[in-house]
Amino acid sequence: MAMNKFINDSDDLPRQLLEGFALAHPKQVRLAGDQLVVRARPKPESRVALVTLGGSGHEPALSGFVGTGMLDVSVPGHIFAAPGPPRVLEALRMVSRDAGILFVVLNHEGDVRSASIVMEMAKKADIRVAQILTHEDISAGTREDPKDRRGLVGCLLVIKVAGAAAEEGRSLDECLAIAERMERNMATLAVAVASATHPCTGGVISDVPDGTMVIGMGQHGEGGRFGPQALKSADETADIMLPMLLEDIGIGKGEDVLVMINGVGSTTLMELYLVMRRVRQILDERGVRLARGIVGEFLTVQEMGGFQMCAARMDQELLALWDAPCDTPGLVVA
Amino acid sequence: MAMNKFINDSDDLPRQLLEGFALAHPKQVRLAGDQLVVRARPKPESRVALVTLGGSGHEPALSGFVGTGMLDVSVPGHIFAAPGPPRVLEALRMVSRDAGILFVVLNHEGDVRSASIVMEMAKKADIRVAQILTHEDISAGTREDPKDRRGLVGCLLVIKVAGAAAEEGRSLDECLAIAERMERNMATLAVAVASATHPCTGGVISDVPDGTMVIGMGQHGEGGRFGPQALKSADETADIMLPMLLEDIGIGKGEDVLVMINGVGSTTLMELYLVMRRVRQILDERGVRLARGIVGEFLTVQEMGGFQMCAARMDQELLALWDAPCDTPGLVVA
Amino acid sequence: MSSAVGYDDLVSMLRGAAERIRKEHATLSRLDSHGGDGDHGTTMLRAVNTLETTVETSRRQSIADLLEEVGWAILGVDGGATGPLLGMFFTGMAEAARGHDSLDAAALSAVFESGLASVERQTEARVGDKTMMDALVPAVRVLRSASDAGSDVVTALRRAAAAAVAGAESTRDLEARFGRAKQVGARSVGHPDPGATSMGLMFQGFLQGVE
Amino acid sequence: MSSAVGYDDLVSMLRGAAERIRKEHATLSRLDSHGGDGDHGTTMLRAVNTLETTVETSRRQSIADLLEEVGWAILGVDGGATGPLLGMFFTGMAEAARGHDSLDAAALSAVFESGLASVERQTEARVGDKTMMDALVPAVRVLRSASDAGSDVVTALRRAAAAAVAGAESTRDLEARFGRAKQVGARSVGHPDPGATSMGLMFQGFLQGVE
Ligand SMILES: Nc1ncnc2c1ncn2[C@@H]1O[C@H](COP(=O)(O)OP(=O)(O)O)[C@@H](O)[C@H]1O
Ligand SMILES: Nc1ncnc2c1ncn2[C@@H]1O[C@H](COP(=O)(O)OP(=O)(O)O)[C@@H](O)[C@H]1O
Ligand SMILES: [Mg+2]
Ligand SMILES: [Mg+2]
Ligand SMILES: [Mg+2]
Ligand SMILES: [Mg+2]
Repeated sequence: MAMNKFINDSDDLPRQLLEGFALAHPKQVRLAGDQLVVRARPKPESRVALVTLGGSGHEPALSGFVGTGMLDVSVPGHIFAAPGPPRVLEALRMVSRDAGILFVVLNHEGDVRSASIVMEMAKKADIRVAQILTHEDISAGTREDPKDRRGLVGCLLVIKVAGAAAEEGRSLDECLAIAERMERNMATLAVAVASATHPCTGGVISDVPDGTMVIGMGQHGEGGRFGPQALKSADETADIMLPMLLEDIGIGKGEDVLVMINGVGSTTLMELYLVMRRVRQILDERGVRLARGIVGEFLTVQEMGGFQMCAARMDQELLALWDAPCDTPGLVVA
Repeated sequence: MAMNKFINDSDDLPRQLLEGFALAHPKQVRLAGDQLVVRARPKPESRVALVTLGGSGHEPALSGFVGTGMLDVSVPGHIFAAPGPPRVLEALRMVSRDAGILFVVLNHEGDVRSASIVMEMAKKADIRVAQILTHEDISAGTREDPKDRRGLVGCLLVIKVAGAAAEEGRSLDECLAIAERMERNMATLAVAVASATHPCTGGVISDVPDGTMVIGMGQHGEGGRFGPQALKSADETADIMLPMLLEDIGIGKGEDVLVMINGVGSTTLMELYLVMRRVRQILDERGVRLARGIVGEFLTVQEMGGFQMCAARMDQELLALWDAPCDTPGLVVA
Repeated sequence: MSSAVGYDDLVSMLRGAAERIRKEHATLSRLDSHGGDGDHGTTMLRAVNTLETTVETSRRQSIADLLEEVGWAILGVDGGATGPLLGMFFTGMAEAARGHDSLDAAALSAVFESGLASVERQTEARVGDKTMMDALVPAVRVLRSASDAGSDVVTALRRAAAAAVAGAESTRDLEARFGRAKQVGARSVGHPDPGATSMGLMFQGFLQGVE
Repeated sequence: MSSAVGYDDLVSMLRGAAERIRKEHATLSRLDSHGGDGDHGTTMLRAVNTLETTVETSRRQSIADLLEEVGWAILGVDGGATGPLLGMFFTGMAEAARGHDSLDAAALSAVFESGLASVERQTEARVGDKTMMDALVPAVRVLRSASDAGSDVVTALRRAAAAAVAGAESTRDLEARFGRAKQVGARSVGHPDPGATSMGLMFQGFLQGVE
């Protein structure tokens, strides 16, 4: 199977992609420095800034969440490859301020590695920065020992609520506390039905046998502990996945849950809506309230087939922050 | 190749999909009557209402454009099948008003057939309604004799500007005139690199040989006059497609053009941004101004690979209407 | 069957058509994937399922009322290009059936002619355009000429069904001039038109219902 | 080559490593598709291209400065899990090379040990965890023991390269305990680790540079 992608020079892909990205969203973002994505209208210095880093190839994530109400700077790496420390440090320097910086890192080897070097450097450079690590993939590790849990689409929730808090003028400690609460409140599981193609190598990056699905596939198709099973219906798949998430976050009758169904590539919005429908039925049976149901493509993995289901316990403050207005290429709340 | 889709009963698919859709966007839409999608917050009776119809399976189109600033009612049909006249008539009755209804119909056999029966019925029922047919696919028919031109993603532009005009309180005649101007100002071309699977039959609905692309493929892979050619790079593909569109709309130096790159399914945002980058370069060379560059998935065709490129001549009024706020599941302008 | 189509015969004819379509819907969708959107079979299936439900739940005792009810029910289906035409076909038939308790060959011809006329008011497609008209038009013509020549209902319908199938088959060598398939132009040659094929099946089913 | 590694020899070593990676990058990406994200080869390619550019454009005349510059350049690459570790490896080497115009076997061992120590400060992965450490650690150990046993630079590097390759090969039967591949657990068994394989290639390249 030949690669069915419209690309040019694959080495230069991230730079070219950013150029097009900036052209499409001039009201929200612009490029600065060494391929950094920053807000078109910067936030006042008195507010906490939010910075993140991560590989490209997951559009709209993560640079798509730069804008009012969410991130201040995103440091996009090459395709599936975290950016090296120097550019990340440049980003921190760019928004360094007394109010401080909340630095959102997804738990993937490269991101964590780069971030830890950057945190050391930032300390030496007297930059006030607090790191929040998102790791909510329940297919690996346990809630008690989450270091193996990968960071999946839940980062969007963390960025949204912490971003809204920062916009409101909350302190770094408060923003961090909100981010941590959101992070601990959430759980995500990915299911894959078709692999992605790496746009630089043209190689298929994971193994999903035809007619099967793999629950717990992680971000790129690294795989998980479950292995392939026969592809199931939307309802049956939700019946398997949602209870695992609800159990992980330990949510009970009468509580508020946000459920997000994030398409990762070739799986249609149509299918995601079917899954959301079943989610609501399951929650109704359990007496848990679907406070917010989010369906869309926020963090993709090229043309991979499947979705990430994220469930999060919400309280009034988190709901208000989630509902707060934002204006970014990947999410606009009016 | 087995079908890699999460669905349940395929007969019941459109209903189930709508149920999930409504759960995901309660601030913007709700369901009414016999599977009609209406605004969560209806528009005042004094304003012109916008109604459309069309097959499902193209999410977020068309029901995704219901909400403030765009449509009042969408009548979704079954997968790829226009709804029958009775439900469409129900939709018109539901928003029937002295100010009138603008009825947006995409030029596809089924939609047109159903709409024409409905228009007869509406006349008998004394409903004030004006129809606008969108037909901007330059791969078929000519600008002078556009009856064979299919309606592609350009409907979004028409719905957006006419919807904004209606929201402002313009009369039916004015809204129709704006819709017609937008319609005549635009041109679209689709390119496919991979076929879609029909979710009800599991069958592949068009023929795109591996390693090739088909320019002028239309909405579902009906095909067009060009036939397959070897897959080209993002730049080369834009170099072929954009000039054909610019020529069709006859745009010249110093004029303002809006270009929209609409992903139809499995083609990534990443690739669409690369295409947008090249679009800007081509326009720069010709001295045409990229007034707005729009990139996203607005009208999809299941997991089909490829995109639709739409170019439209803009004037100050159309730009202002395009930029006006709207709040719909498929497009939010803050 | 007696020499005329009564209410129960009409019900059998409609059921016969539904049965033929149900058996062949996968083929019809496949045919629609050359130049169409691959759904003609599913659309026809929805239409004939609705047809059957209507036939079953209808308490009307007149032929005309049943035909009209069937027509409206099919119009109510999400039927793409097919539904409105098929729906109008049946409502058109109803008009000419009004007042008849049963239809002899001549009356049946008139009823089918009225259905065809109703379709012709909806579309500009004619014989040779590679649409359902290529099956429908000759079928109705042959029905009339057989009845004019004194054939009984069964014989007339047998010849009409043969004409419909032959007409459908003849579309194989044509270029589509209407519907989605129009766009592929010369590349539509080589495959029979799905709508014509399903019309051929419907007529075979009508025949089956009276045999 | 003389009995010690001078500036030009170091340049050859670095170029040798770049050349080996360039030849095998497709294999490395393929290895990374079992449990990883299929990009280790492209990432390494970016790293060694940067390494070569740095070597070519550097006007520094000291071994330590060159190593430090290479390390920082690789840190500046979008390097996923690999870049930071590889970058820190070279900056770590630079520390021990400070003050040396050339490196005999003993000094070279010390330089590599310092590089290894720098990597070990970044990661908790050790031998047996199915990472690049499985190639790097034995290579550095063997380099030291060969030099302690009086081997010359070339012989010591030859034995180190063999140890790196053997270490890489040994990862085939291991379960990954770090990096993306960790998640597939037992299913990582059967394929050598991409990072270990590329480290084996780097050492083969170092050797090639002095041979
Ligand atoms: N204008 C028309 N007049 C008559 N028949 C038509 C016309 N357009 C399409 N058809 C028939 O409809 C068939 C396709 O029906 P179907 O696939 O159900 O609809 P859609 O094209 O909306 O998916 C064609 O094979 C053709 O026979
Ligand atoms: N914590 C770690 N310590 C040492 N080596 C690691 C670690 N994590 C990953 N690696 C090495 O990195 C390799 C993968 O590198 P690469 O594919 O370039 O990075 P990424 O996983 O970010 O795509 C693995 O094969 C492994 O050898
Ligand atoms: Mg990677
Ligand atoms: Mg259809
Ligand atoms: Mg069709
Ligand atoms: Mg990798």
